Amino acid sequence: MFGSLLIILLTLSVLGFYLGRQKAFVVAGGKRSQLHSRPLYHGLYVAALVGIPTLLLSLIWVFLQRPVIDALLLQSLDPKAITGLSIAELSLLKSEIKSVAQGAIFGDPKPIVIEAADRLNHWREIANWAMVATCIAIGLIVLIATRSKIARLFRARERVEHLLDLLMIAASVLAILTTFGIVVSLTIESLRFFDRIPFFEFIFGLNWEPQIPIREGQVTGGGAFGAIPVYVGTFLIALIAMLVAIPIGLMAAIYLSEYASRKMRAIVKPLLEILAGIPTVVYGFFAVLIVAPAMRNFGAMLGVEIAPNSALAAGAVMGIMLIPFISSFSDDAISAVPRSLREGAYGLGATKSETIIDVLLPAALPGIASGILLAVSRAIGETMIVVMAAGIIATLTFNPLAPVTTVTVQIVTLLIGDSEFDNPKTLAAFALGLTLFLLTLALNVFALRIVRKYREQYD
Amino acid sequence: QAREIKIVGSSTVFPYTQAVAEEFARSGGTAPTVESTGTGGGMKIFCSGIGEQYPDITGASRAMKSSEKQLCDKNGVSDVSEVLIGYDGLSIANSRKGDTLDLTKVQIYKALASKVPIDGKLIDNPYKKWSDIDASLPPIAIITYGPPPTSGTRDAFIELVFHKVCKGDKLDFWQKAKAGMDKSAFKEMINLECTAMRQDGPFIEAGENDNLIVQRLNADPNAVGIFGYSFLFENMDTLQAVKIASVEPTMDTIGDGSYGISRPLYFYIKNAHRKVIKGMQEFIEAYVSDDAMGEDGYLSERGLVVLPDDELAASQAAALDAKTM
Amino acid sequence: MTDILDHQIAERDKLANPRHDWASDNARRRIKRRYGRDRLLRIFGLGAVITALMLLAILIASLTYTGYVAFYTTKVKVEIFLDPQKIDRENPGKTKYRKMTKQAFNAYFPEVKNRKDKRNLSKILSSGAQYIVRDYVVSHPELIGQTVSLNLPLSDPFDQLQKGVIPRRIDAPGKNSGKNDGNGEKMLNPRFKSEKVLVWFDTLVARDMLSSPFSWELFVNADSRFPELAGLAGAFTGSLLALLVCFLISFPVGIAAAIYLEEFAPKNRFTDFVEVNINNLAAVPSVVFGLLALAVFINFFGLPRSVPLVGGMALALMTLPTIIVSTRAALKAVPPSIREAALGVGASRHEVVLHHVLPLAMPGILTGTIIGLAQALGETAPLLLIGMNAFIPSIENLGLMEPATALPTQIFAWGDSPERGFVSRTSAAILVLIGFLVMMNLVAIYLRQKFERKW
Amino acid sequence: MSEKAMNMNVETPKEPVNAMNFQLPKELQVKVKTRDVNVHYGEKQALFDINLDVPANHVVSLIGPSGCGKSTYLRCLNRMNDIIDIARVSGQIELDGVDIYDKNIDVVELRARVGMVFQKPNPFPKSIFDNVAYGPRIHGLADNKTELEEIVVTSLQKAGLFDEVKDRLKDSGTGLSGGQQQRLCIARAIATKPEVILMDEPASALDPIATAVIEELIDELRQNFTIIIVTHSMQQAARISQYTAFFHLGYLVEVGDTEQIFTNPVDRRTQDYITGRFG
Amino acid sequence: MSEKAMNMNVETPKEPVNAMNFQLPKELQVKVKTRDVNVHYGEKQALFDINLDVPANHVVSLIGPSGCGKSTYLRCLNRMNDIIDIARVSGQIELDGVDIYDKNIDVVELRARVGMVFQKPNPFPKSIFDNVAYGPRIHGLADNKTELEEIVVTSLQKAGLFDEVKDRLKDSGTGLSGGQQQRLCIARAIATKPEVILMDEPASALDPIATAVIEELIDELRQNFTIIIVTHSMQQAARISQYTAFFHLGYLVEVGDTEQIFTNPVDRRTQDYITGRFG
Ligand SMILES: Nc1ncnc2c1ncn2[C@@H]1O[C@H](COP(=O)(O)OP(=O)(O)OP(=O)(O)O)[C@@H](O)[C@H]1O
Ligand SMILES: Nc1ncnc2c1ncn2[C@@H]1O[C@H](COP(=O)(O)OP(=O)(O)OP(=O)(O)O)[C@@H](O)[C@H]1O
Ligand SMILES: [Mg+2]
Ligand SMILES: [Mg+2]
Repeated sequence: MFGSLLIILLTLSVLGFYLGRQKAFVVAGGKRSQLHSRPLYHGLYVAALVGIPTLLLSLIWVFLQRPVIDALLLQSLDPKAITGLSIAELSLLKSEIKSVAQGAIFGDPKPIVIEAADRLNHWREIANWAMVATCIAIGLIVLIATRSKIARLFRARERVEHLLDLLMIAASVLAILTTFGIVVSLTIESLRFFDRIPFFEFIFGLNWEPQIPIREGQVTGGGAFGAIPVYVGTFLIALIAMLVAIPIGLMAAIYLSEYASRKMRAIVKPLLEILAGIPTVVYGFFAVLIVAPAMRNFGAMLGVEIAPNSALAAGAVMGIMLIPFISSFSDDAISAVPRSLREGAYGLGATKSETIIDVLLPAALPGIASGILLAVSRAIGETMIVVMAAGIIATLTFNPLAPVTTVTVQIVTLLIGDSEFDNPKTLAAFALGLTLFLLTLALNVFALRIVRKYREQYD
Repeated sequence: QAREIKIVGSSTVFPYTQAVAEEFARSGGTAPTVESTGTGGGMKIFCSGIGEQYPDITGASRAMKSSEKQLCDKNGVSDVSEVLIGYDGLSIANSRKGDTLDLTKVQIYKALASKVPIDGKLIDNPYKKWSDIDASLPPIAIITYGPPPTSGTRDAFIELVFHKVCKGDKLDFWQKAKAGMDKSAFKEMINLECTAMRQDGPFIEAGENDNLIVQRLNADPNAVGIFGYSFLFENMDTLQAVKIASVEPTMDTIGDGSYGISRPLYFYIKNAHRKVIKGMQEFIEAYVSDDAMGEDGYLSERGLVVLPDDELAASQAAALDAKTM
Repeated sequence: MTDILDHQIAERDKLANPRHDWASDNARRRIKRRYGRDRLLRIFGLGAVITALMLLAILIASLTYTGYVAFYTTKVKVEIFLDPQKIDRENPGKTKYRKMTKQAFNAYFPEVKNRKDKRNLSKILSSGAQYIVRDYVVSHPELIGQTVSLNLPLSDPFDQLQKGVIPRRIDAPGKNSGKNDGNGEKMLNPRFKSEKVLVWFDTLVARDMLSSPFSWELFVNADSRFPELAGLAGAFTGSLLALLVCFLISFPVGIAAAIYLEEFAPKNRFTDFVEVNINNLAAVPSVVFGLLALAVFINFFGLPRSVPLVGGMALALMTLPTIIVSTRAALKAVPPSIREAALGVGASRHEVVLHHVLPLAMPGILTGTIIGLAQALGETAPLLLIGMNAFIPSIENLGLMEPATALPTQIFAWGDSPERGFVSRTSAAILVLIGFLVMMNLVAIYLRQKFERKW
Repeated sequence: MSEKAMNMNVETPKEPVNAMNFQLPKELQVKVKTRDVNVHYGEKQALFDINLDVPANHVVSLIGPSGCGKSTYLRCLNRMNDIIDIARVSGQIELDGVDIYDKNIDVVELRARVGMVFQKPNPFPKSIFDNVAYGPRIHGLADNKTELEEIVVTSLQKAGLFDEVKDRLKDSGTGLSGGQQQRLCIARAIATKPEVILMDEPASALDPIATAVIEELIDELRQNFTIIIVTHSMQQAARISQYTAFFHLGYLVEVGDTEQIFTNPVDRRTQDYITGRFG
Repeated sequence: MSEKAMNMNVETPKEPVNAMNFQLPKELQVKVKTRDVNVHYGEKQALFDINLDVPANHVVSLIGPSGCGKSTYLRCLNRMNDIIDIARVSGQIELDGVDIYDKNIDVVELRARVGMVFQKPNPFPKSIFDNVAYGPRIHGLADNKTELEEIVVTSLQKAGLFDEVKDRLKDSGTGLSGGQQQRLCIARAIATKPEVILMDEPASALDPIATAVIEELIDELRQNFTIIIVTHSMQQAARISQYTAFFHLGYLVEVGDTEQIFTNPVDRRTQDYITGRFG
């Protein structure tokens, strides 16, 4: 039903577009230059005004229809039959009515259920038709009204652009809402965590041992929640990843954009992008089964003890995944630098490398920086690789050969385990997430400053 | 159309539920959706309420806790049946390229516990090599891969090995401790001092993925791993079991309890859903049928250690009669 | 350069700064050094490219190495008499085929009489074989009463044996030491119940009853507990749908937000804050997006678990920062003179963006989209939280609001299964995913190259 | 600042600019009026209290040493400085008596009415045809393809470029020579038929013949449009413009009848500049 | 194509270019020699069989209508066309008798020796100081900071820009006015003291006074260096160059003594062009 309504609304919009445009032609009297805005905009204006509100309305309708009908349904039930029922039982009754309404009758439902199911079906039908009728009616009215507004000096373009602005703002707001949602959902649980574990103990504690009982009556040793080692581990691994990804990525970008032939670039760039798409689980296996043992053997050859789940292995493999972030972003940014700048440098007798390093890279800095920032972010937020390849025990160390744990590892192990949901251990996951969020926020503010400072606007 | 059966819960129970779900779907039922959420996660979702949007069954590699029961009750999920499915053996194994090992639980405890009694005192585990524990063991470093603290497997391992050892009479220290305090204080002590895995390197928490441990063992002949029996069963060509007190894990030894490390698996049924979710009753019937859970049933092919007849009958009764726990 | 020229230059430049004498040793050395640096950069660049490509090659090669065997299945040709007595003509789907199938297979080994042996013998055949027979009968009801010959898959251990993945015999431990001392003694792979099954298996080989056709099952079957039957159809469509949702949300929304922030929003503290926030979203662990999706879409809006719609939306939230950031970078890179030119002929700012800036920024935007979607395609963690790792043994119901899995979660699940067959299945699934990724990217890459130009 | 109009006057600027009162003939209609315009780039002030009236259907040339603010002034007139982040414009600028910095003004319409040829040629990275057709397209000046083609061809012809590029209208505008790009930008600007055309050294990269074509074009355009042109060639200013304004270090030093400015400048600095052309 | 040298000759090109034999005075040393140079941009041929000798320590101006190939020719001389993907250059170009398109040639050194000022000013998005200091830095022309500063200041002074920008050497070069940018690019080019300087309309955006400064600079540079300049101003060509080459539609039509070209051109087209400047 909803699907066909969408199609109807779409058709209506398209119709609005043509009618609006045609009206514009008419008022223009055949001379388009007479119009303030091109007919296209008049058409778009009508189409947008017809399409957007009706679409929103129908979405809201669909969203509200179920709870409203549910409420009505409950009210319509014989009060005698439902008195004394708990909320859960009511909900069950509702489910039963619904499944009967959908035709899944088995066993022998009570007559009241069957009646209610009939009623439900009936109401649903009414509601659906009402929705379609309302939307179409509104659409038509708007169509006629807006179309009549079209005149020679009607500023359709401005209006359309205004609408576009609104849409774009809405899109930006979505990004904000996401942040908001994350912060809110993390904060609530985190607050509960900080109820039990003192905030400063969490922030400044040097010991992380969330060995809280997972079985009734079981008390485990320790239960320390000092997040510092976890953060150190996170940044150690991210650092290692960046030490792999940045040189390789940047160098590859430089090579592809300036040295390689067009053809090579056309082939290699997408190939590298595959690296970003290989499931992180695969990288996890790769780290654990190939890289880590190889490193261990190599270390043994040199007489160095390397842990099987060393930060180095996890970080290095994560770095591989992040190569395309840097190579592709940088390559795009470097390619976008106008030729005149290259010529300026070459004309002075600069070598290719000098041109790249002194002129192209600074000019492409915003693009490169956003690639790197994105990669750093991913490195900090990456989950599966570290879950598989990094340690779980939090040791406070900067030694890349030792096992460390990361925030995401802790979040995942704390959240997706066999433990129950309400103990500090699980809540700690949220606190970790929240503090990580704040930490990276600060990091980003800092990065933005830097990039602003060194950005060089060409042209 | 009507919603299919929804099942969540333990990753250990997951393969068995999967098998039943598949049989059920193939023989004409609507395919249930089976999700592996972990026991705790499953309980949380399971206990969130009654109605369409909540799952009907959850699997667990441990019994439901009272806090979870409370959550259930709070949300009106009071009519729940508990069904024991069978046992899952925990195997300890290493690569066939390595030494064959025959360990006692005490030796395992000494190798892996965070604190061990030495000279009448509990101190941080000093053992680095197996031979440090017992001269008859090979002189190789202790490297053990095992499940993370959040895992039910780990929990079971602690219970079945560490606690068994501490409560038993094999070690003087613990024996004295037991004698020297009242029951609850002793229990407390066990929880405090006999539960933690060592964190100084020889024990490596390897995540939830048992295959990963298997692969790591292949790469490192000196390492030992702790994981579900079915993984050992499938990888017998490259792995060998570590015998526990000279008993090798097999279906039989796990089933009759002579192999010391096995744990029960459960699933929980939301009885209120039985008459609302189409096919649920049939699905439960299929699950507890002799075809599935019985001896020679297809679940045993997947590695489940089946219940003895009397327990099987009790389980079947609980499931079919919607016995509230 | 020739000596004469060096001389000439030197002559003339006597008065000038000696450093301008390009022929002087000093200058030569310098140039040499500069070229050295240039070569170094070039070598580093090439080295980086080669390193990255090699890593990719290693990854893919190792996947292919373990995964290629999953692309064929070992099957045995069995003649089955479709007994009209046993099959309900009206409703052939309801008949039990288990016994019929087993008997047909066991008939090849009349010498096996013992009940236990018989059971072991029939375990050579996949437990899914009966359903293949059933499906065959359902689609060919006219053949009831005749004898048909069907290719039925072997069960996993025998499939793996035939493929050479697991050995028949393994080194036996040494007699005295516990250690496997390589004394050449062999023992039966404990995975096989007895020597007999191997003999039976060899008989099948000797009678030429086995074949290894391409495993279409991998692509058209739903998930299964039996590795020889498990397929990716459900995960594939699940991923496709989720990714479609993800693309439809993140691409337009991402571009719109980026355009607004870069081109229209007033530059002030608030927009700075927004910018930082968006960058920061990229650093949010993907699990947290799963938590968010769980809280908002499932718990608040009451959408069902495990459905591609929710998965796609969660992935979209995760992809959004990548697309926004890349789009902004690309927009920034468009030189202002282009904007001025367009504004100068009276284009509105929106038109400038739509007609000039956006097309020029398209390569960068597409790069962000490619990488963002690639990540979304390979992402597991958020899907775990919203239940898109469910086991769904059927592909009857496909849709945005029907439970489904996705390729990465399927890989995750298979990778965690004990059966040996899943090891190669997992690798094969990853290869399929990469293939999917390549297909998806080809379009974007083609577009990107179309838009790309140096000016 | 109402309708005194009709006179191109320069009010007394503070130091160091000399006052000068030039009376624009009464019968002339003022097309663009600027009063007390100041422009800052960040800290740096680029224009000081500029007062200048531009009569309709005339050509006014702006002359002055490099960096004195000619381009800046020109860019004020169609609010092109809006897009430079650090630029701030104050004062009043009126087009046909309407304040163009008013909030309600439609900048797009303004820019359509006040066209501009930039100092550095900046063709779109599109085909030559699309470069010229772009303006007419977005303003809906052509009802169909033939009309559009006609506009493009005439514009290119008027800019003296058509013969050179007629075989390669589909090629990119960025692949043209410097002078060709400049003419392409002129063609692009006139294709939309703006009422006022701002030209920032439109002939700087052109050879004498091409320059002559452009000058002819300007003369022709003058019949219907108002033209403000920045030029460094005094001969050119003398040839094509009726009025000339001399800028110096951000001040409008002198403005007047072209002939008078070149033969009999009032201000010392103007004189210096004019004569300076010879050495 | 060996050492005939010492004469600036134009060999008979095929159609439609007229032959012309101009004898370069024997005592002059040939700095740049081009033989049969053809340049294609993709399908389109931009230069046809160009033969031209440029004597050391002289100024040669290239004139000709827009789009005739002047810039293209100039860009051949320091292999700047290498950067344009679709450009193909054939023929022989020698600098001091060495083929610059030889495989073994060091392009970097070549470009350091043959400097260039581009038609469109293209300052780096760096500070004014760094723009000028860049060349000396990479070529190691200064031993320390003071020396570098000296080079920068002198270069800016010579280009006549120093006074205008002395307070803002740290500001971005892209924030300058058109003419300032042009002078900045000139300063940048001369800071490395190349032996040959190619200037593509270096004074196009400059006022007469600034132009005079640049012309003076060119005259001064001529003492030690060789200069090839593209200009549209015949007066300028006449003022500063000793030899003039006239290009037309990709052909080198005539080359000779500047005075002779402007007073007494041999070729019909040259004549047309020269006189065309007045109409
Ligand atoms: N990058 C390019 N791609 C294609 N064609 C080009 C390119 N650059 C120049 N041309 C063409 O080559 C011819 C010669 O161009 P060139 O730039 O050398 O002219 P010019 O003599 O410098 O003219 P102007 O005085 O206008 O700068 C012109 O027809 C031009 O359109
Ligand atoms: N974007 C900018 N940022 C900072 N300063 C600027 C900017 N544009 C111009 N200026 C400065 O403002 C002053 C006036 O510049 P404007 O471009 O108006 O000069 P002009 O008269 O056009 O000179 P020219 O003849 O060289 O083009 C100059 O000193 C210049 O350096
Ligand atoms: Mg200017
Ligand atoms: Mg040119």
